[in-house]
Amino acid sequence: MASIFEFANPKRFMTLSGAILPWLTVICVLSLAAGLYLGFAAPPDYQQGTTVKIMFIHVPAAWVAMMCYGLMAIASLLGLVNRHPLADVAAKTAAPLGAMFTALALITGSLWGKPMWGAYWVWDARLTSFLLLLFLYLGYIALWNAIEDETRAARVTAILALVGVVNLPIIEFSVEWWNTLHQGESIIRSGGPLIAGVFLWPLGLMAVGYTTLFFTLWMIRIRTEILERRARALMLEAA
Amino acid sequence: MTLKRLHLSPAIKALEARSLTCIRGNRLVFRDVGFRVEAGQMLSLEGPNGAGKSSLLRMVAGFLKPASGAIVLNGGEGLDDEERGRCAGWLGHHDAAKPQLSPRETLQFFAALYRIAADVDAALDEVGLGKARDLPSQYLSAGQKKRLSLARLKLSRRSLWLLDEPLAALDSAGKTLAAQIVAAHCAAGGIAIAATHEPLGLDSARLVLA
Amino acid sequence: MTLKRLHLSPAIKALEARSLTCIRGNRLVFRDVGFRVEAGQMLSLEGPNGAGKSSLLRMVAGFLKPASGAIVLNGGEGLDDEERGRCAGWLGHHDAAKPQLSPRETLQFFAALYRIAADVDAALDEVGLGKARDLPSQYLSAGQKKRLSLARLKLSRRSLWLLDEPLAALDSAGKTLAAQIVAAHCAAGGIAIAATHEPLGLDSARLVLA
Amino acid sequence: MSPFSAVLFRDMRLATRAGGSAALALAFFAAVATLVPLGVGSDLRLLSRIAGGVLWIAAVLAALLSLDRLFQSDFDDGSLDIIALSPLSLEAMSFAKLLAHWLVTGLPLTLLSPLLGLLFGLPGEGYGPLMASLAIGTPAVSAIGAIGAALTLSIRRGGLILPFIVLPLLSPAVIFGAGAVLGALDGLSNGAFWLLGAFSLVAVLLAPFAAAGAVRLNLAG
Amino acid sequence: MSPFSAVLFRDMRLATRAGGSAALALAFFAAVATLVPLGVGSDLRLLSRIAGGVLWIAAVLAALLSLDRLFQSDFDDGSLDIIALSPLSLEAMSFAKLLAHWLVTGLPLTLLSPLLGLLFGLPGEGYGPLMASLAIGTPAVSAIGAIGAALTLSIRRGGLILPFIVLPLLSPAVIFGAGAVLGALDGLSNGAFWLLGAFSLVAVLLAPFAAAGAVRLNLAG
Ligand code: HEM
Ligand SMILES: Nc1ncnc2c1ncn2[C@@H]1O[C@H](COP(=O)(O)OP(=O)(O)OP(=O)(O)O)[C@@H](O)[C@H]1O
Ligand SMILES: Nc1ncnc2c1ncn2[C@@H]1O[C@H](COP(=O)(O)OP(=O)(O)OP(=O)(O)O)[C@@H](O)[C@H]1O
Ligand SMILES: [Mg+2]
Ligand SMILES: [Mg+2]
Repeated sequence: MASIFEFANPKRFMTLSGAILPWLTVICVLSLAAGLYLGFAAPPDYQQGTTVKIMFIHVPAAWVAMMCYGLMAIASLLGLVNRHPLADVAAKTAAPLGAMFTALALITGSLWGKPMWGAYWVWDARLTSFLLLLFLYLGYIALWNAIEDETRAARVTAILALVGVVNLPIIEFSVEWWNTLHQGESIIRSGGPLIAGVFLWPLGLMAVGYTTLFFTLWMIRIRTEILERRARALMLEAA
Repeated sequence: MTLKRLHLSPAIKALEARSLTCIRGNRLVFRDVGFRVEAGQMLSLEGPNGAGKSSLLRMVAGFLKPASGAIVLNGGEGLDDEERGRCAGWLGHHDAAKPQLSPRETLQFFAALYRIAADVDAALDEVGLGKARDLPSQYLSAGQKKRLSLARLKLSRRSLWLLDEPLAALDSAGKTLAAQIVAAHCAAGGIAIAATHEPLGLDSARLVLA
Repeated sequence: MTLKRLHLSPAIKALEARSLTCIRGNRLVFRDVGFRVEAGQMLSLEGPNGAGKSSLLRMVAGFLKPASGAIVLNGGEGLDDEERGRCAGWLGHHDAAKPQLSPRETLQFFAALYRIAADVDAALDEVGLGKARDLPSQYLSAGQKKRLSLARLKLSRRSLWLLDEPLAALDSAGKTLAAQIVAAHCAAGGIAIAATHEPLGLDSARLVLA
Repeated sequence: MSPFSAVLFRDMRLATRAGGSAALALAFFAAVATLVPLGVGSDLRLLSRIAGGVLWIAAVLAALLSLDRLFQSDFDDGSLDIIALSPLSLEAMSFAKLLAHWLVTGLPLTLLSPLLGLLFGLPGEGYGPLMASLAIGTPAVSAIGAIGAALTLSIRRGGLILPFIVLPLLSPAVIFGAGAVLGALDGLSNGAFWLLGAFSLVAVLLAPFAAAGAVRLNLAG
Repeated sequence: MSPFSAVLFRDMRLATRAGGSAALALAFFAAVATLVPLGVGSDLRLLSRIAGGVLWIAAVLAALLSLDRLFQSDFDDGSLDIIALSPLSLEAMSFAKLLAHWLVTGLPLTLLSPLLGLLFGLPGEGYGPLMASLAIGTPAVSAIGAIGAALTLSIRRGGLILPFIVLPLLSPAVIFGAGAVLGALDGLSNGAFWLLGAFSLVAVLLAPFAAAGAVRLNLAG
């Protein structure tokens, strides 16, 4: 029986994360700085001009957004099956980060779209499926916030996350199928820009930077949440 | 999607609750509550408003998980929450009567749902709803709705009755009737746990939540 | 879209009902019912479930039109239904508490709506809701909701109180409190009409609907 | 705070609490904006042509979705009894409620409409008329919806009869509103705005009285 | 009558009583059929092109409109407690409820679809695919909607979070469903039907378990 009183001893997590966190932060800052520097120093693309630089903040955001859903779903599964409160907390705190990175990818993507396609938004397959991913995150967060009871909220949202994980590949596929079936609109999608070494390096560094940024933020949020819950449990004990 | 077979509630020899703790919305409602009821007995839950009587009933029914502690049937034969629920007859705060359905339709639905072959009209007559039998429940008075719940309770052949303020809204004849129904249930070897601010006037053990 | 000015209920000397008949959904509920209450008095409505007590209260409030008969204030000064309603404080079956709003928000809304300058927190403390003040009402227990209704009733400076089962769901302290509140109201020259299956334990005239 | 603003603010507060109907405009907007391209295809030329109509239909459907509870929930939980006995007339209450409804659904929908325009590739000259037509017309949607909500009050789940009552009354708003946008796209100057404004004004002025009358009938309980 | 059919028939009876949700399909159908031409203009070529998509969107929105009460009203009035203690498992109950929902909304919508096709000038070869895609796909709408309804059960007015939860999950149904109709119009034979059927099957098989899990969690009250 998991309860607030026996709040499954997250002590190990606290010490472990406390030790890792500074290192993670350092890696994050360094790789972001290096990535941004190299990115801006890179020559303009012969095809896309300077706008190609949006890629460095856009593409890693999209990657991290998807990775985050995966992690959230795994945490949800662990929370549901093992009833481990730490997993609940991990899933809960991952969602806003995922939504944030998804929104970032959407915003930078559409800023990129204006010079590339002449419109901020086209109903391209990848764009659409990302919009749907954002909805999934928002629904998850809204559901969490609407249920007062923590344990219950964790279990209920875990069901949503898992149903979503079954459906995500289907969404991805169907959107792809939908977009390529009926129209040959001239979206400069296929192939993509040739990725030369000058672009590859900053992109890789930014990817590392974004990923570590995500894990840093995630850990901080998990720690805060654990401390908050512990404080509340103590108040209960005192009551 | 299997239909469980437990529809005739097995006779229960004893129900025991061991040091239950109830937390709702991060608030401690009660802690370390225990009791034991045996076949044929009734337990009255007492205590001020907000003490957790309704919550305790929901725990016994298996709806609400205790934060700690356990509820054990027959000394621990190991029925899980859901199976314990299959032994329970429920009379809650709410009427569970659809406004659009008449008392008769409500009871017919209940009988089919619980696999009970019962004379619905007779049951309605017994609780004094003979005349209002075909009126949509939306138009029933407060006490008439409560009587409908009583009829449903009586039809259920469950051995463990969980009653939340069974007397509220009933007139004096209705209160007597309710007490008789509960008394008959206990006499037949059933168990009744009732949260109420008005004594039913029956022999019963008392559990006071502070 | 005018705002009526009657918000401080005028003192009522007497309320008289003359041979009222109540028909609901083509059924005769009661006929030829009359009574008279004077300032400072209380009237208890009694009778079995479905006798029409709640319906009679709704008539007095002006919600339900009598099929025949009339309700007269102060010997017939000729206030219409709506104006009579402006003298009435209402405690009905339903809580009138929005699940999403806390007791404090509920009372604040009420005070603003009735143009009452009142200390909402003090009123909540008085009915024992001090601790649950900021909990969404959805999570209140049955008795806590009733206490909220009591607090609202007390805040309203209306001279004619209409109470439908004011004691239901209250614990014994709550019942005493409710009786005290009603007694104080009558002592101050107010009128109270209460439909209840449990006597409030106050001096009152009785009207029994069959 | 006056009784009128008490009702107004309470309704707005209820609507903006978790799961309240302010989220509705947003949610419905999101729903319609993504479903339409998924359903009719991603051709921006087609989408830009129907953007105005789609938004207008979304506005009406969003209103339908939330309006059945405009009085119903207060009726069911006894709040309406309390309000009816207050110094506030039922007419004023109805007006407060429809105003609150517009502020949390019609107004956000209007403010969000340029975003949908963007998603649907609406040409630049369409944005002004789109927002203007929604700003002028959505009050009529709330007003007529309020009448319908009051009429269906005593019918359980009246919300589902609501469309039959409300739709015929609302179709002028949709015609004028969407017409104004299409006209602007085609470079036609048309009288749609004036007609829409007049329609909206009449609806808003009449609605409180009609709604209050219907509520009064239903108070018998 | 078995417990399963007890729930099934009760839900259908409630839906078809005055003001029940069976009227919904009809009302929504009427709403969409009249509003869309009003909103997007009466160009029949355009209308026939979007007929399939419009119907699919109507199906999804109609489901959203009615689904939030699929479990909610039973939860609010205590019926769900009674049902949870019955011999019927929550999984079977969820299945009965989603079946009932489909029978009173998805099915009528399917049967009425040719009428809308007529109004929108759908070419002859479109009718078969239109009806077939709705018949195959609307069960998925009811199923996924049931999951959403169960998840939002204990939330007041959870219906307004519903769109965000249900929309992404349902988008494949809309894409395959509307795609099948468009494909048929363009003379393309496509795999949409198979995909839609597979999606629908998976949704209907999974939904009772997910919904029952969510209901169980929300029974704490
Ligand atoms: C709102 C708009 C956009 C969204 C939501 C979006 C989304 C995504 C996503 C999800 C990815 C990662 C996919 C993967 O790694 O498989 C991605 C990668 C990428 N996007 Fe975007 N994108 C948007 C606009 C754009 C635009 C306008 C361009 C430039 C023409 C662009 C170019 C790229 C490139 C080059 C990659 C990396 C190539 C790859 O890994 O396949 N995106 N985008
Ligand atoms: N979901 C919830 N979140 C937070 N608090 C809750 C929730 N549900 C109930 N409570 C609180 O739990 C306490 C116990 O409620 P419960 O309904 O069990 O009391 P009760 O003993 O039945 O009271 P009454 O005599 O008034 O019926 C109350 O203080 C109530 O406010
Ligand atoms: N709208 C209606 N249509 C038809 N009959 C109705 C309607 N409303 C109430 N009734 C009937 O009117 C009668 C009186 O109801 P009322 O609620 O006034 O009774 P009551 O005396 O308050 O009963 P209780 O003690 O149970 O609260 C009941 O028999 C009820 O079924
Ligand atoms: Mg209780
Ligand atoms: Mg009554």
